[in-house]
Amino acid sequence: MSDLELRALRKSFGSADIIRGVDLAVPAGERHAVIGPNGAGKSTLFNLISGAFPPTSGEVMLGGERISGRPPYEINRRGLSRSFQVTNIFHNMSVYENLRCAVLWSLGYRYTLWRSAAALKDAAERSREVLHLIGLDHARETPAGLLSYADQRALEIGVTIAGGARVILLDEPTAGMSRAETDRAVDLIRRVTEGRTLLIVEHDMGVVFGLADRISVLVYGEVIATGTPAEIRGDPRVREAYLGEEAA
Amino acid sequence: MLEIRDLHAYYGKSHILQGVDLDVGAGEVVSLLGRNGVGRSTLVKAVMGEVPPRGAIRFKGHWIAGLPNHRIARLGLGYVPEHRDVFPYLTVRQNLQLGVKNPRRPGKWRLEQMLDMFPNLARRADSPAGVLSGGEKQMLTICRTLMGDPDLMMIDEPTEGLAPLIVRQVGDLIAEIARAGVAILLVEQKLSIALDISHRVYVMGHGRIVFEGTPAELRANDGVRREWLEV
Amino acid sequence: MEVVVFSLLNGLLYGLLLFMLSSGLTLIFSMMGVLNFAHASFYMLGAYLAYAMGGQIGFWPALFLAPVLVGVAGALVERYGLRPVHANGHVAELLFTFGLAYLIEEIVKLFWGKQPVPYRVPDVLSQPIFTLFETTYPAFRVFMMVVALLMFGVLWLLLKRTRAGLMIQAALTHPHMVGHLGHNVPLIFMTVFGIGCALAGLAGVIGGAILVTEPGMAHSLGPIVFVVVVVGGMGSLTGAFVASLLIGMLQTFAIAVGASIGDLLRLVGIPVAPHGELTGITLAQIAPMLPFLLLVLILIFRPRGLMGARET
Amino acid sequence: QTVKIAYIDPLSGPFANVGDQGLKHFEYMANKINEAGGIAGGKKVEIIGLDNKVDAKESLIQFQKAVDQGARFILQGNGSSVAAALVDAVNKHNRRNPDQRVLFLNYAAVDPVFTNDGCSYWHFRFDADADMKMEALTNWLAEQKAIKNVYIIGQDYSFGKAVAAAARSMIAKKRPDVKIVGDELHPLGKVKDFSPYVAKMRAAGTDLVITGNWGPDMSLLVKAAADANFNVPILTYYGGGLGAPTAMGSSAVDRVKQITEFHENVEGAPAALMDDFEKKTSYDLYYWRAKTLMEMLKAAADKAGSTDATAVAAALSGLEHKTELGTVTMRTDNHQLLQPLFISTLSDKVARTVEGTTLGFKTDYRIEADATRTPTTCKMERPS
Amino acid sequence: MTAIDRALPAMRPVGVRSSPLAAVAPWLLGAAILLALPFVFPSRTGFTIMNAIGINVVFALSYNMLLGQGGMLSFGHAVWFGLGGFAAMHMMVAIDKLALPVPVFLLPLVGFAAGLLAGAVLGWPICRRAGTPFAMITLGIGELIAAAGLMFVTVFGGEEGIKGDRVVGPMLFGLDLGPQGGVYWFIAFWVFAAALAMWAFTRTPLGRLSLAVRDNPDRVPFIGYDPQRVRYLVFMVASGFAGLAGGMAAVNYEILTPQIFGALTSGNVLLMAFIGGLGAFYGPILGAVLIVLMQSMLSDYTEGWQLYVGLLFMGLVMFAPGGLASMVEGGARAVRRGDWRERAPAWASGALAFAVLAAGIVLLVELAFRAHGGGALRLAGLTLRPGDAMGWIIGIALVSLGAGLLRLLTRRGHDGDTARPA
Ligand SMILES: Nc1ncnc2c1ncn2[C@@H]1O[C@H](COP(=O)(O)OP(=O)(O)OP(=O)(O)O)[C@@H](O)[C@H]1O
Ligand SMILES: Nc1ncnc2c1ncn2[C@@H]1O[C@H](COP(=O)(O)OP(=O)(O)OP(=O)(O)O)[C@@H](O)[C@H]1O
Ligand SMILES: CC(C)C[C@H](N)C(=O)O
Ligand SMILES: [Mg+2]
Ligand SMILES: [Mg+2]
Repeated sequence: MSDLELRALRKSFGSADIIRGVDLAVPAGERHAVIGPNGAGKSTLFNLISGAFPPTSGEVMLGGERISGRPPYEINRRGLSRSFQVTNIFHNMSVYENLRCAVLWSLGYRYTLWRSAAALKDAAERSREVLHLIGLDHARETPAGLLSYADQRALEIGVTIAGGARVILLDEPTAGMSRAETDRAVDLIRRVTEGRTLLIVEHDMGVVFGLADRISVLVYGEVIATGTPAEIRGDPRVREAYLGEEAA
Repeated sequence: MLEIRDLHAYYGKSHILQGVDLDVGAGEVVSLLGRNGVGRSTLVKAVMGEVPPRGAIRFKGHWIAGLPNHRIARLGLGYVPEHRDVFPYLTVRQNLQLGVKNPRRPGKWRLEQMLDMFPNLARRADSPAGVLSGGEKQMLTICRTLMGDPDLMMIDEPTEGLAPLIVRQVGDLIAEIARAGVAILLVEQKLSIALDISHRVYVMGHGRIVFEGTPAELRANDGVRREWLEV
Repeated sequence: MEVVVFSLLNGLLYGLLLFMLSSGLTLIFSMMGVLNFAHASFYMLGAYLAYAMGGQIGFWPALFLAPVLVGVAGALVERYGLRPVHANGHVAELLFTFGLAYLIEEIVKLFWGKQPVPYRVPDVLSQPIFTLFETTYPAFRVFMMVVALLMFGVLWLLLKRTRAGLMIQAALTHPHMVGHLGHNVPLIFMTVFGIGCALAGLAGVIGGAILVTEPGMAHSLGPIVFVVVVVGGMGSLTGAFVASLLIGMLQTFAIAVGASIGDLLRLVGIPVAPHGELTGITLAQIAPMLPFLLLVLILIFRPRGLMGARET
Repeated sequence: QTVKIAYIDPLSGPFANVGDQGLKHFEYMANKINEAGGIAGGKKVEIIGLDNKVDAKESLIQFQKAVDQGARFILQGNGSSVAAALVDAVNKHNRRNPDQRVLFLNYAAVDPVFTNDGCSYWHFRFDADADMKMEALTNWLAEQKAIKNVYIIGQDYSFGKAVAAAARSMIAKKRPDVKIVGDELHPLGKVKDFSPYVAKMRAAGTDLVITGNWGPDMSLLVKAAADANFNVPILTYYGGGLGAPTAMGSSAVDRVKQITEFHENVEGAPAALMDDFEKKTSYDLYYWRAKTLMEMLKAAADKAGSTDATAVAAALSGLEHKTELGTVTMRTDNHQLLQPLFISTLSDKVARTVEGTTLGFKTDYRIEADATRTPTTCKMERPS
Repeated sequence: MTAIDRALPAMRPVGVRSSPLAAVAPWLLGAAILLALPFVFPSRTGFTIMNAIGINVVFALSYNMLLGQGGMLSFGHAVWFGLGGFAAMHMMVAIDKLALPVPVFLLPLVGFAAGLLAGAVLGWPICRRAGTPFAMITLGIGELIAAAGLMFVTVFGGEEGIKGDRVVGPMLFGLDLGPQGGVYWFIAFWVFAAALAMWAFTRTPLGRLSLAVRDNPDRVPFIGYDPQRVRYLVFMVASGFAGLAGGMAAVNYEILTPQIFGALTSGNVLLMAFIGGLGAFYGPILGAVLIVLMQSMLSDYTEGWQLYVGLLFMGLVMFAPGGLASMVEGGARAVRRGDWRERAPAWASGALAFAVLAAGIVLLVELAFRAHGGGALRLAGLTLRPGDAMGWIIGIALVSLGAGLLRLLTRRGHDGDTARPA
């Protein structure tokens, strides 16, 4: 049964229709990539799913229950977490603090104000795991704002997955990375999303084809094709609308 | 046109640029390659004075190290920073208008022209730039700088987050800008374009220039490529 | 009838005075985002300078010179005081102006003492200009209204015609980027701040003569100017204008009506004791707090203010 | 050694100028006494100015400080609100520290309560209270048959309320025919423009205004009236000083009346003193009672041969004293000073002008000290 | 207004991994100081001022919860201080009138409850906004309550305020609250308790989250938290502690007036917190000490004290934006790194320059104040009259010298030297 499902999803800002009826079903544990031209509506789609703003019509189902229209924090508590295209972390806080804040709710601490955060063994442990997973042990106490771009992107992913969400949305995680960093990032993503449902937006075809089980192509707010990497590569419309000659 | 000699730059205590020499001739397209975090952005930032530079920087015969950035810009040095600094509350059109240095003496690049070149921007001309898609922001920043018609443009990661098709477009645009006689210092990740459009390339590693030559020479030189660019 | 007319006139007058005061702040606060708590102090400075110069060179030259001087003072403050502080953000700026307010008040006391000074307008202006129900209306008040309207017009053009507005807005989020595009951000900020202060000064030249010129005058007008700007809506001159008039009218009419809360309740059919603690309070007494009530309500229900472009 | 006297009044904020004026008066008078050889056998007196911003709480902080610095005499006047707090504080203090008692010498806070239900043995008032003054004003009103509609406006605190109450009851008694067309209280020191109030007064057909306003509240009121040339007579408590004259134009002439224990054109006012005072302080001599107070303090101390509060208090209560304007007496039953009062009118034809204007006051009436006596409900417990 | 948040120095993750001893040490020190003070300053004046400081320490710390922790710039914190105070005051009166068996010693708890409650009620609409709108709402609420305070005479006592007597009801720990000295121990106890509680708060999950909200509120909803809710809770707690401080004030002063709600009080606490330094937990404590001392003592020495206060604020904001705390931190770091010897000269010369500058300014100001009416200025033997030029010349000389020195030092501070091959 599909973990994340979009039904006739629409979004318009004023007169501009950005998402024009998207249907999409991502089975549990699938790594699903969304590609498409700039301005096609990929990030908007993520914003709708994660609750940044409500859809104009249509609905989003998470594990069979309707989440569209709910505030982002509730959606996140239901096990869906997303990263941002423009790095969006807590710049003045240490890397470790970034992660610890990200795990607190999932461990059920909510708005606790009678226990010291430092004393929460499980939180500390989980944070350390993630810290190690994204390979930033050396920068534990560094204010996130001072990390190199690549490291900030890594932390972005860390913060996103720390809460142990079942469904992960990543928006262009490798944008602006050199080949070397990109490969590291892909490797990281593969590891952290092991056994989870992943929805990823990328412009780097290397990453997309390397990572995705299935791919959807979004063009001007509509999914023009969904299929395996092979199918997509073959699809003439996709070449014409998006890939150009490169993928050949 | 732009001469950089023994340039050093620091972030607090960490010594990022460790004596960089670099030249860009008039009308020349030069690419600056290297892995993440080696200091390419820092280099261009230092030129614009966003990071306090130590060393000698000369542009069109003026010593510009330490000048306020608006003076540098007015000398004809354009800069497109990484990470898309659009003015979120202004409309796309207003963003472009601010690119113009002096409304009374508009340069060779016209607003309409820009909008034609990028239909995405045309469509959003009057919505606040903050809502633009990642790629659209990228295009906007390039066009905006172009509006001030610079003689040399330093572009940091122009193709970051662009769809393959657009990447080509941007490549073409840069080529066209160059054809219009504007020199270009290009900070890039994507070897493909960089090597296609540039006359000379520098490769940077750990705050130093580790290779200088023509694209052809770089293609030939596996050693450098393997050590400083690929895994 | 009579009361209504005069309340209208007085409301208009007070409103316009408020606008003169806040127009400068609209530039400084809602465009540059500086919480300038010394704004009213520049207003006071204007009044005292006009008084001092008026003695030497006469009212009319002072009317122009005083604001200019205040403007220059403001520009200097921006250049050597606020600019270095700016990097540390708004709270720092705010505290700086806090201190500045103290400073200006003390300096005023140093030069002119703690007593109110006899700041008078030339006789031409103190002549009654027209008479309504045997109340004369001094020419000066009319003159003030004219000046206020002029200020509004000029500012409006200034903001429409120049790109300064755009640059400032852009610089608020990305100062460096604006610089990279070849615009001299510091200069713009200094100029705008100076103009803002000059406007406050002008308000002082006039307000000082209508009200009383004394060291406490800044203190007493302090927060209300912020109310005007915020209620009007950040970055909206027209908003500030409307808000000023609204508040002016609101307060004068509250006083004119003079009914007690009890009376009002009884009007709407709720019978209550006439002189209870709460019901005995008259609108006149409440008048001074109405602007702040308005402020709170606006911010809760319409945070962008009456005509604000963006949410504060 | 020196006898410290703490002066607790506003020295900053909207009422700063009022407080400063008082301070200068007492400092000047203190100097005179010191030059004349001090009190209680050669002790010098020293005035310590402490700023209370007309805030009761702040005043108590300053009171603490005063006592800490060894002051045993407290001067205060600006604001019956503050005075109320001080009376209470002094009582508490003298109860808790019988060995370092303190006297409260009140030179201007005229809410009658301090010499009636709220009276204290440790409190002495040297200004006529609101009722005494209102008696005089209403006596004048009683003869003005032309006046039919009276408008009362005051500051919203005990003093303003006291004035209003007195006016209402006394007018009802002396001029039942007069209509009170307005009875208004406005926040203390917050109103910036009184035009709306003036408009109201005019609309109500007012032909006499009675107000106890002081400081900016007074000056702004008369100014607004002048601007709207609203030319009815105004009976004031403080029209003669504290910044008010500066604010009123010549249009106020013959209309603004005040009830005080002194003004510079009173017959018998010592010209030399006034000149010297103006020269030294750049203020007019306004608080005549400052002189009276200091002289009586000296007299009491000398009589008691000590500056201990308890002793001085005993000597002070019931003390008689001669001044240039006549003999004054400190009532024993409620520690209220009885002194001659004057009703005077603003005029442009006077010998001495005020606050650098061309205007000054000329006497209409003199009310003898005894005539000002009012019944009191005071029952004070005296130290055994 | 992200600008406000941007403005704030990052609050260090207080001793995230520091050893328990390191965490306890400062508190032992604090307790020691509190115990020692009365013996160092045994005078009445000493107690009066120390009590005032104690109250403001708690008040300022509670304010820093808002600004330093939650990034909420409030111009109305006096409201909670005042409401807490009045609640306690009325309780005090009740204890007297109804002879309740409640020890006055515990009144701060009443204040806390009142502050918390008020914060919960009014805070609900207020916290719907952040940034400048929040700041402006608090400004409005402050003025509103201040004005209303004067109207509801039975609750707030109008201009006269509400008076109480603290030597009523049962004694606790046999402590007589009559004399100032007795009150000191009461204050000291609550200062310590409140500070400890507030420090603990910064360590709780909510405390940490509030930092995150201050830093980047837009990201918070995507890690499962509702930023508005976080702000609201922090706001409530801060209001509570402000109320507690108010309760302490009620007992100490035995009178409260509606002025307490005024912008002055709110402005003061903002100053204390910022001057002290928002970056460190103890910052506001330093601020409270400095400002109370200035306000209660400076005015005794000079007529122009407010002028100095103004200059000081401007100076501090310009040269020590991190507040007093940042200076302390700087010193501590240098000592830890052990390079304080190298830095000492720079500091010394800086201090010297400041001293010279200050001396000059003071001289000029004092002369100016004496210019009309005042007598001569006597210091260190020589007598300067505003009349003759001497004093002025010296003053100006000192000022220019000091300023010059400072410029020189700051110059050397910057590494802006850009080589220009000839
Ligand atoms: N709030 C908004 N108001 C108006 N238009 C908007 C808004 N948000 C997004 N848009 C528009 O919707 C379109 C889709 O934006 P989106 O960010 O989803 O594109 P994208 O697919 O992520 O592109 P990219 O790959 O460049 O990030 C863009 O043209 C953008 O201008
Ligand atoms: N604000 C900063 N403070 C401290 N260190 C920084 C800062 N910005 C960058 N750095 C460090 O400087 C080094 C160079 O940064 P720079 O941005 O120039 O790298 P780059 O070559 O542009 O690579 P990329 O932009 O692809 O990440 C990085 O290692 C980074 O960690
Ligand atoms: C100084 C005086 C004007 C004070 C006023 N009489 C009062 O009792 O409040
Ligand atoms: Mg996107
Ligand atoms: Mg870079």
